[in-house]
Amino acid sequence: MSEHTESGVHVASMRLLVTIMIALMIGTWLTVSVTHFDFGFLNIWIGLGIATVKAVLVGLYFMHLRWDKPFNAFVFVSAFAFLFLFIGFATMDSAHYQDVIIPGWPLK
Amino acid sequence: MVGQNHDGGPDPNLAHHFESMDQQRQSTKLGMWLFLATEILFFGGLFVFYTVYRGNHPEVFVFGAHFLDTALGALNTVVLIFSSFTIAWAVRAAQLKQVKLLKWLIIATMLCAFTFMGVKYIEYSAKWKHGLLWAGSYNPHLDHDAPHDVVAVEGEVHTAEADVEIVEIEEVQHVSEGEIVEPIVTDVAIEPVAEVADPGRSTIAPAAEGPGGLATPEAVVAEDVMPVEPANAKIFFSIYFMMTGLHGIHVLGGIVAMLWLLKCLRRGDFDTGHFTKIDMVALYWHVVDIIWIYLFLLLYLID
Amino acid sequence: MIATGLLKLLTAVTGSLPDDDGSSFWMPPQVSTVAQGVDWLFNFILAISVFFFLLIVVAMVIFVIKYRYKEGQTAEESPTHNMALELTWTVIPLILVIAIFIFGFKGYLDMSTPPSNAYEVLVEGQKWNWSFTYPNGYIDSDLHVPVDRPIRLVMGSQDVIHSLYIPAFRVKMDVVPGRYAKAWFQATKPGEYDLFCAEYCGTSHSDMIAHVIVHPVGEFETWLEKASNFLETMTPVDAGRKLFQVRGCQQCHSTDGSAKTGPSLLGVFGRTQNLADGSTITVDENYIRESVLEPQARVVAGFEPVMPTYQGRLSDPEIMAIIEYFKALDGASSEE
Amino acid sequence: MAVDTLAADGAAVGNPNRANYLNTGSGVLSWLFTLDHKRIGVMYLVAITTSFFLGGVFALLVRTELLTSGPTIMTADAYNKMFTLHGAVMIFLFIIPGIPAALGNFVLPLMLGAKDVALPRLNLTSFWFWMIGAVFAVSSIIIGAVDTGWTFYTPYSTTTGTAVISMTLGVFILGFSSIFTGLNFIVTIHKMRPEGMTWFKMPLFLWGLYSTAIIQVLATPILGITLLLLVAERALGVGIFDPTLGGDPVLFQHFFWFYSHPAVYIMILPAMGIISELVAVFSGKHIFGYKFIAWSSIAIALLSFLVWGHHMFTSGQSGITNMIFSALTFSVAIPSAVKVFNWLSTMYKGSIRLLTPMLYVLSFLFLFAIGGLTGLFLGALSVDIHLHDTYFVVAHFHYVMFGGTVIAFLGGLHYWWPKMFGRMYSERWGQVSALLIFVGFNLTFFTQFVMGSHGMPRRYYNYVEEFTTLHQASTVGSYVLALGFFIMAGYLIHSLFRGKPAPANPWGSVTLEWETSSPPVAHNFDHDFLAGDPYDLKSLKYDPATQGWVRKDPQSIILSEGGAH
Repeated sequence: MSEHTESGVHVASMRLLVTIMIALMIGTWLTVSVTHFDFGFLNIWIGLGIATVKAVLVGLYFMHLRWDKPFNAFVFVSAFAFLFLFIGFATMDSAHYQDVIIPGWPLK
Repeated sequence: MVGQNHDGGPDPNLAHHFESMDQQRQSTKLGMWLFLATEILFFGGLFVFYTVYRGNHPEVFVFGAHFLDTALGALNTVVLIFSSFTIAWAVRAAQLKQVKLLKWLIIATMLCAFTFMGVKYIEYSAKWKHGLLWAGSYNPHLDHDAPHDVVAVEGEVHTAEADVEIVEIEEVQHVSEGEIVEPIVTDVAIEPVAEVADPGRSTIAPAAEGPGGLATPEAVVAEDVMPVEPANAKIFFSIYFMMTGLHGIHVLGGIVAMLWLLKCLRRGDFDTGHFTKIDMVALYWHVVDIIWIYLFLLLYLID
Repeated sequence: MIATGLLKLLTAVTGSLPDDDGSSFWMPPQVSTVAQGVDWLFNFILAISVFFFLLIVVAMVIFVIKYRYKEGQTAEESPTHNMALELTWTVIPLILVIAIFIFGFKGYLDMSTPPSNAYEVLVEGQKWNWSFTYPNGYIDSDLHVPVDRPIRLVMGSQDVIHSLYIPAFRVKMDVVPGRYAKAWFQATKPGEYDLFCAEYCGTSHSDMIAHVIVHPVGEFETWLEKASNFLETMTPVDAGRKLFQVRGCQQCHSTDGSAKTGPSLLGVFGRTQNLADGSTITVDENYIRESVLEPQARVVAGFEPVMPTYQGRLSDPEIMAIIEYFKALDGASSEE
Repeated sequence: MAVDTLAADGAAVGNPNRANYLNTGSGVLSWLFTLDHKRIGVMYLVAITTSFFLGGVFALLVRTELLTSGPTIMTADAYNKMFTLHGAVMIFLFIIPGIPAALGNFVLPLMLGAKDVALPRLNLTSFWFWMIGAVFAVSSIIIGAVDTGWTFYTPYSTTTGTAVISMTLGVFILGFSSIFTGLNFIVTIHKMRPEGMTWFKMPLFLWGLYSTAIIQVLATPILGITLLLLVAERALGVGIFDPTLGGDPVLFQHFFWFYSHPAVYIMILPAMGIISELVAVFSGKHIFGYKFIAWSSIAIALLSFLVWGHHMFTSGQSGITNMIFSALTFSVAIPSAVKVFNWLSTMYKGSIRLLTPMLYVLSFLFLFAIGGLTGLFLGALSVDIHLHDTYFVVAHFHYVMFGGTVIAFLGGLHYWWPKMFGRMYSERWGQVSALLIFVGFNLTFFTQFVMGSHGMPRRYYNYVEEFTTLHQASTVGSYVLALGFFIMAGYLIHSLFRGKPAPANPWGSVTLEWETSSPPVAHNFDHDFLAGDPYDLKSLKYDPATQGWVRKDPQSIILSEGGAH
């Protein structure tokens, strides 16, 4: 799948790069075509799922995470973890206080 | 103990404070990954803006999505994915010391980046022309000369809790250029709420006039009516411009980095197989691509 | 004398000696139903804190004295870790803080759920004064409430974030523009208490103070009755002055000639005024009335058309009172 | 060139005019464009002490204004600008970069036996970002100082006419300076530890810097996007925070505090790292519970991201979110308590030398105990409703930030002063100013606890008569505090020129920074290390000739030339 230079550096093979690129193109086509079917609220999650698969492919193969020290991947994933923590709390709280918001404020 | 290369002397690219090339390369890569973590969190703030607003006002996004052209978005996604491929290939070329191929691959990636920015320019100018800008300067106006498709809708707005439902969209035709007409929405002052029996309850709403909001528009199916514009629809365009704008700035940053790579290439930095520079720019570019993958999904594919 | 002073200070510091009206070294008087619970929890945490603080400081002082460095002598052998000790001083604080959380949350539940039969007052915060609207529509710049009755405040802000804070009732709620804020209390002792703005809101944030007047049983209704028809009871000029202050006119119009956002009203009646569109007008009842109801119609030269309309917010008799007040502002009897 | 570092001839007597990092290059440019972590550390030290004095002047002006309730020396607007500048300068210019950038930059590579941080150019970029950010922030004073408070709450910050954009851009740039420092430290600790220094053989100061760096890297970007959105709200009106455009001010508070609470742990964790070092060395004993102290630093760093909502209990946050944040807030109190108890146990059966750094350790334990415990009042929901936005909160965070971070910073400054400048400071004056600072601080801020619980709101230019005497006591306290700092400035500057030359290891510590001369040579060390236990104080003996400490067996930690690699 991939050769190594003398000092243990990983070189991605052409075949791998091309297959990943094609996989990403298919993924894009998939996300677009999914929107034509109405799965209700599921749509957003299916779309996010496919996008995450694409992101993981880019991360693992294009960004060499698969052959790299695992700490690098840990750093990258922890960034997403802290982001989801922030999104979770902010969305939960704002959803709970929507009932006191005056729509269309300031009323002329 | 100092990093050796073939002819035994210290590797010219090895900084004085490192023990070996591997230690230097690992350190630089870890530093880059930490920087990419900050980029993810930096864009994260805008994803919070998006999620909070979409969670609370889904109708704003359904309305706003009419004015984003999915085809252009898909084209941009394909262009960015291809540029990810070319720069990943460029890293491989640098590792195998194929310097000429490396040059062309960097140029190819830059071409993709310019195409991406060009498509962005087209989208932005269309929105600029119709005043579909961020909240501060949002004044949607019809462009009379160009023919446009009709979006007929029957909407009902409850003033009390202002949960706006677009009951059903009878006939949605593709709004290519995003032309819309002046919103026919009259702002009717509502009389104060009727007298309430229990003296303890209030008779006057605290903030000046009675609870405002939009009056119920008659469901007029006319030639050039537009989808009922929900309250604060302008926020969608704020989110759109903030997200794609910040992403665009990062694409420009990538272009500048690739210009610097070409300068290093001409200076012969890649002749010795020392590929850290292209490796780092490639990592940055892949993250820019990953962020666009999510942006495309969240902004263009709403239904 | 020093001993008693010290003793009083120590017991006061531990907050255990409330005076007659419930105020202690640490806390203002307890005047609402929740104040008791809040002060109890405050003292509970205070007791824990004083205990651990003394534990740490006394241990520190003893170690410093007992194990002072002596020339050429090194420290004795002693363990460098002890799992049992570590567990004890992790588990015990954990239990204590869980207890504090539970008490705190229970107290918060009472404070945030108003009883259904609460008497509702609407509060309006704006840069730098409070206005309170009572159910019969009367607006006052102070909060008058009956004693021993739950009061529910529905609050709104017109400009920036303010925060209604009554220390004696232990109640505080930020008033965020663009939304209703809700708070409730039940006063237990008649009297007058301070009401502060606790969220920074600009130049006169520290002057945005109102007063809560708790009326004894039965007196509130008579007060409200008398105050509501202040037009009949007060002279028109006094009623006009009261409206001028409570309805926010004084925010933009001065009565001493000094320039503010709006024109000064010193000696305004009968004055010839040149308008923004170049024409001039002598100020009479009609012009004042028109400026109150449609302020943008004829704007005085040199001023911005920013005055909000009072259409539907000021009744005709109220406008008449304001006009009388303006007439009295003829510079002879200059206002304070 | 045979440089007589310690290893070569045993206890080299301190000799400041020998070749070292201070006098190698000449001229300003050799300083401003240096890549040497020691010089960058010293430049940062000068920069942050200047900002500390600037912030201190603003504090004195605020306290003087509050001597009497009405106007005393300035107008209400001037007062609002003064307390905003005091907060912004102290936090963004002094205490966030503070220990990591000044002491950390200098000491971290030395403690690792390394020649420099992993990314020296990034280190210099960090310093230059600090300078540019500071220029933006301070220049906002001239073009209409900001009057929004250091928290920039909207919609006030989007509607006030003062130079909010200049200040926010300044803080935006300072954020990157902080990210680069944190990033550099993580990479250096991961990749450049010497032979034998496993994660649990690392000095605890490095654990403190490592956990701080985690927060710097993961929290500061959110501050960046918050300020960017604030500038966009003011300039373009994007309608995220401004209610007139449909925005939500409470969402701004979520954005702001998601960074700003972890930021208070950026401030305290390096301070705790210093205290761990100092308490072991000056108790002449191995640290107690090393693993617990190390793990509690990491625990604090992670838990700090879960608790930001306790700043918003009265701000309109929903009830359920209040409950969750109140519960999580108490989880953060536990690791801090564990650390304090471990430091106390370190002092047990030690041989305690009451030198100036140890005085700061003792006052840290005293003040941080009060600061930490008063956090319990503010974590409990019902009590916080009464205490929020009052002087109780002001006193709490001053006890933790000043009583904690600044006191530890002063302890660390005195501890590493001989190593940084090759000179000893006057021990007698050191103890005088430490006492003055301790007394002045307590007088200034304990009175504020009492005012706060009686209902004295924050940021008040004019206050009701009831609080006059307490305000006056607090102001007198602030003058005593200022006196203590002037004395310190005096004897430290004096020691730079006429201080007694410092031996390589004046305090008897085993961490590696004491293995080179004071001040260190430009390339730090001449050999690699085989690091041992960083608190094995038994391996040293006092050498009266140089009034310093030396290793009983100097060769034990030197990696032989052909060492295993």
